[in-house]
Amino acid sequence: MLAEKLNKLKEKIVEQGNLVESMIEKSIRGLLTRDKALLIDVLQVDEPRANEMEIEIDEMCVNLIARFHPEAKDLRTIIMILKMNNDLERIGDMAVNISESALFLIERPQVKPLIDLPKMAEETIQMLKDSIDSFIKGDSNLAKNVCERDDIVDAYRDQILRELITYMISDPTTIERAIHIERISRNLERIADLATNIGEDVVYIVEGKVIKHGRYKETEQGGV
Amino acid sequence: MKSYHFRILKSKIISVFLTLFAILSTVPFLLVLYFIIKNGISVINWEFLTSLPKPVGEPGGGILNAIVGTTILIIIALILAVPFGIFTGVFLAEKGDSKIAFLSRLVVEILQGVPSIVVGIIVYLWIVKPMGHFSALSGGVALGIMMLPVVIKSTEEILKLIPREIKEASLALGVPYYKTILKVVIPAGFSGILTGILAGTARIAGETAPLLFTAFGNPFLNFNILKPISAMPLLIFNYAVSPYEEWWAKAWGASCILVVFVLTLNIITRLISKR
Amino acid sequence: MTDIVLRTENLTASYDEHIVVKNVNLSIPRNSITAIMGPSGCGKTTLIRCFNRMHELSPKAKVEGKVILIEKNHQIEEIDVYSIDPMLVRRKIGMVFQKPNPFPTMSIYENVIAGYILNGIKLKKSEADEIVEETLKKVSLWDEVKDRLHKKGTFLSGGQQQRLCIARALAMKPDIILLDEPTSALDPVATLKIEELLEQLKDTVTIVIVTHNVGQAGRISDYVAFMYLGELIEYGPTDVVFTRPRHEKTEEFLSGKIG
Amino acid sequence: MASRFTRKLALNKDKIFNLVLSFFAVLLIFLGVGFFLSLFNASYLAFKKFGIGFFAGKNWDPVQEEFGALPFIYGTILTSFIALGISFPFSIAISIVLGEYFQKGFFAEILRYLTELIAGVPSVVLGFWGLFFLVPLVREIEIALNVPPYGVGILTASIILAFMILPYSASIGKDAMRLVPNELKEAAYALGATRWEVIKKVMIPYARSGIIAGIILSLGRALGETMAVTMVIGNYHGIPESIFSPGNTIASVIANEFTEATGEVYLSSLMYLGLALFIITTVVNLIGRFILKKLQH
Repeated sequence: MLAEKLNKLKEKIVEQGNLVESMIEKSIRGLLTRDKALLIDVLQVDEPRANEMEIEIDEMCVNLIARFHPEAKDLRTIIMILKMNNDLERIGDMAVNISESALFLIERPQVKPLIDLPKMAEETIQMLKDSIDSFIKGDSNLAKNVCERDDIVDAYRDQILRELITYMISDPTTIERAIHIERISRNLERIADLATNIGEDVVYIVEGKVIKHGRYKETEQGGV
Repeated sequence: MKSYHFRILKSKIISVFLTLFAILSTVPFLLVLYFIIKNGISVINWEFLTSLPKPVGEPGGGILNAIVGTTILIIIALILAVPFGIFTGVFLAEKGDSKIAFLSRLVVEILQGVPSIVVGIIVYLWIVKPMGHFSALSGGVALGIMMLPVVIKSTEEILKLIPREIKEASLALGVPYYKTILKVVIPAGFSGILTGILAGTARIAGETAPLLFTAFGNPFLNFNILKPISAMPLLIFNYAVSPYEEWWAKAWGASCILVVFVLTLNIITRLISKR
Repeated sequence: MTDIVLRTENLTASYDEHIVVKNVNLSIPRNSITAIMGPSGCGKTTLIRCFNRMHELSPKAKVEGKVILIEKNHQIEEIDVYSIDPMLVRRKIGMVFQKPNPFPTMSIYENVIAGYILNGIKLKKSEADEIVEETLKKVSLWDEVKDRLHKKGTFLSGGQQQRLCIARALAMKPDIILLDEPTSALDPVATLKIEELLEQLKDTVTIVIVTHNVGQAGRISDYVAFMYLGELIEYGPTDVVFTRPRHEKTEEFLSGKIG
Repeated sequence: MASRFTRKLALNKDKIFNLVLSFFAVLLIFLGVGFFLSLFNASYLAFKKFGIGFFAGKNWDPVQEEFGALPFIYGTILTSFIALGISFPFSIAISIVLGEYFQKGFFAEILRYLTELIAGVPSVVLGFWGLFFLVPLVREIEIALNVPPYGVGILTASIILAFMILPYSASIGKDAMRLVPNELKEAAYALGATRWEVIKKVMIPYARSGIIAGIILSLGRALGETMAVTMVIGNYHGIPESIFSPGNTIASVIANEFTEATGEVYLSSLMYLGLALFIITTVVNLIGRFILKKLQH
């Protein structure tokens, strides 16, 4: 019945989450270890699978709504899964962007040692992991925690950009490579944003509260 | 317009008056019952129930011939009317809108209203005349015909009340139609059919008129259904119109037994059908 | 839809010259739940009553076309339902009705094995006990009634009675059971229980359920057929029919515009 | 899978069963038709000899072989209608009391049983009782009124008949009263009518056809009732001069004379009487039932 089917759907979205998470992780690892095969794997194997899964999850959601007319928490869950599905697919696209830039970078000499970027990636992946975790466990505290960590990733991005500008000014031949590094950091930052979105969705599923767009404070006081 | 109080008073007075009238109409029954028990109970004893009548003048004697006779007549009637009545009732309930059913129902209604004396004449023409003499068999047939409409009607009515789904459930289990009717539908209506049989027995146990020209009566014990046989109502009639006081006493005793038997059947029927 | 258990070929059924099922071609997959839905009077009940030859019991009823039952024992055998004794058909294709209808004169125990008793099939005591227990467990009624098996079935609640009727049909080990709006006389809780039960049962038996309740069709069926004015308008996997119906009438029915 | 043989067998049994059912139904129809034909056949001799004039003939003389049924027809109709007249007020009273005042409860049950059970008392027993209780009573009255004190006669028979038919008309009347829709009664009460006014102006008019059906059906009973009447009517072959004089009904003549009838014409005349009784009671009954049936739809 519905509960059973809903569980299957949850499993599916978690699987999708794990897939895109591994895509980010692989693209960053590919960059750091200059492993071309890993990057090509992301582009040719993982990406199509993520796309396929997105369609599959969409259909499952629509079916459940059409057949079971879910209400209250069940309905929130399905709608949120529908949105998470969208977010995860876009994260997948961003992992593809990262892989493409990484492919460009690993063929060329390093501009500079990558110190902040791996840390940033680690933090981003952790956010995504935590957001999916919070969804699995229905843990709204963890989800809120994810939302708060968005600032950290933003700070990394600013930091990396500042550094890259210094390099570009001092040596214009690095500009092309620097832009690719910047692209990677920008994509990571957007992934963190989407992970934040997911966190907000989880809070909505669990508590029925909207914490987006600065409503967090108001809802704490009980009104939406 | 008359005053409201007057109208209320009038209404109340009339209700009291009507109720008294209704109560008054129970008097004949109570009188009959009182009379029969008063006159009858003293006559009834073991000898009365177990011995044969003795000639006028001799003390003692009983009505065993009539008790046995009525029992045999009722048994013959039951043997004829129960299967006939149940099967016809089933037919009417199952194939109620056919032409045959319409005609059968008409006959049932005619039979319900036909005077018992007419049934007596018919059975005389059909059985007694060809056989050349009176017999228990002809009496049983006459009573069976009297009983038939009661059994048919009650079977039909009760079977119509049994939900169609019960029948369909049985058919859907792959049970043949005849088994469905015999093992599911009829048992489900059993108490109703039984009520009908009891009511029919109550109706015929006291019947006299159809027996006058069929069973005829017999002062001796008889178990041969081809010979004339006595019956309680016949004995009551013959003794009642006789000029002998001691026979009247016997008739009171027989009446008492017959009335108690018939009324008990009546009350049982009413109690069963009320449930 | 490869493993088919029942197939109709141009099935047409009528009452007294009035056609209620028109030229239906339908294939029912094995071990699944197929729901037949449609507005009242659309012929859905008549359609399933043609499957086990109950339709012909109604006066002036007529059936044309074929109903083929496909049995899979050692080899696959196609049986034309209208060429064999209807009693045999009904033992292979069981039926459960709208109103719970346990046999009023029988105990719970006897009701379960009523098909054997009434058909005159002798069972050993141990065999009978086993069938009763196993079947009542299948319909999740065993725990509720095991202490009063020899009481009349009519004392049970409506939902329990209906489960008893499902047990009665299952005890004959049919290939298919047909359910004709089995929950329309029950309250929501009892309805839910029956729906859960059907979900469990489809592993052992193919289920065809007639329902006027769109929600119920959506919740429990794997395949759904939509009938309108005696015609089979649309038939397919429930997921597809419920989200992307091909026919306008289906769309209207699902969105509550007809019915 | 059953063999072909058993498949066929089961089907055959169903056919046989259906045949058996139809057989009994058809047999019943034959029974009904046979009733009529046998009676008609047996009375043909008398019919040929006396024709329809049989029913206008005043003399019933077995010795002269002259048979006229008028006294008995007169007696039958007289006793039945007097009985109806006597029972009518009581039957209406019971219908109203059980159909409106006391629909349920202990009193209603007892009253219903006591009024209905007299129908269960065998008619021969009622006749016997009439002979020993009613006949002396009527004789006293006759002495007081200075008419020949027979005791037995039309009046005595009518009183007994009235007892016997009361339960029929009362119970049908009661049912008819209970069929009056509550909304109708409430509407009348809402207009300020008293209970009696509701009964008189709403219930009785509504239940009228049911009450009439009850009366017609009890008339059918009275016309054919035999034993009790035979025992108290006095068996007089002439036309009764008053309600106190003895008389005979069709049924009582048949009961009294059938077994002693010698001669074919005599017997046939009695059969002719039986045929007439059969036709009259059947017509009366069917009319009553027709009205009842229309009421139920």
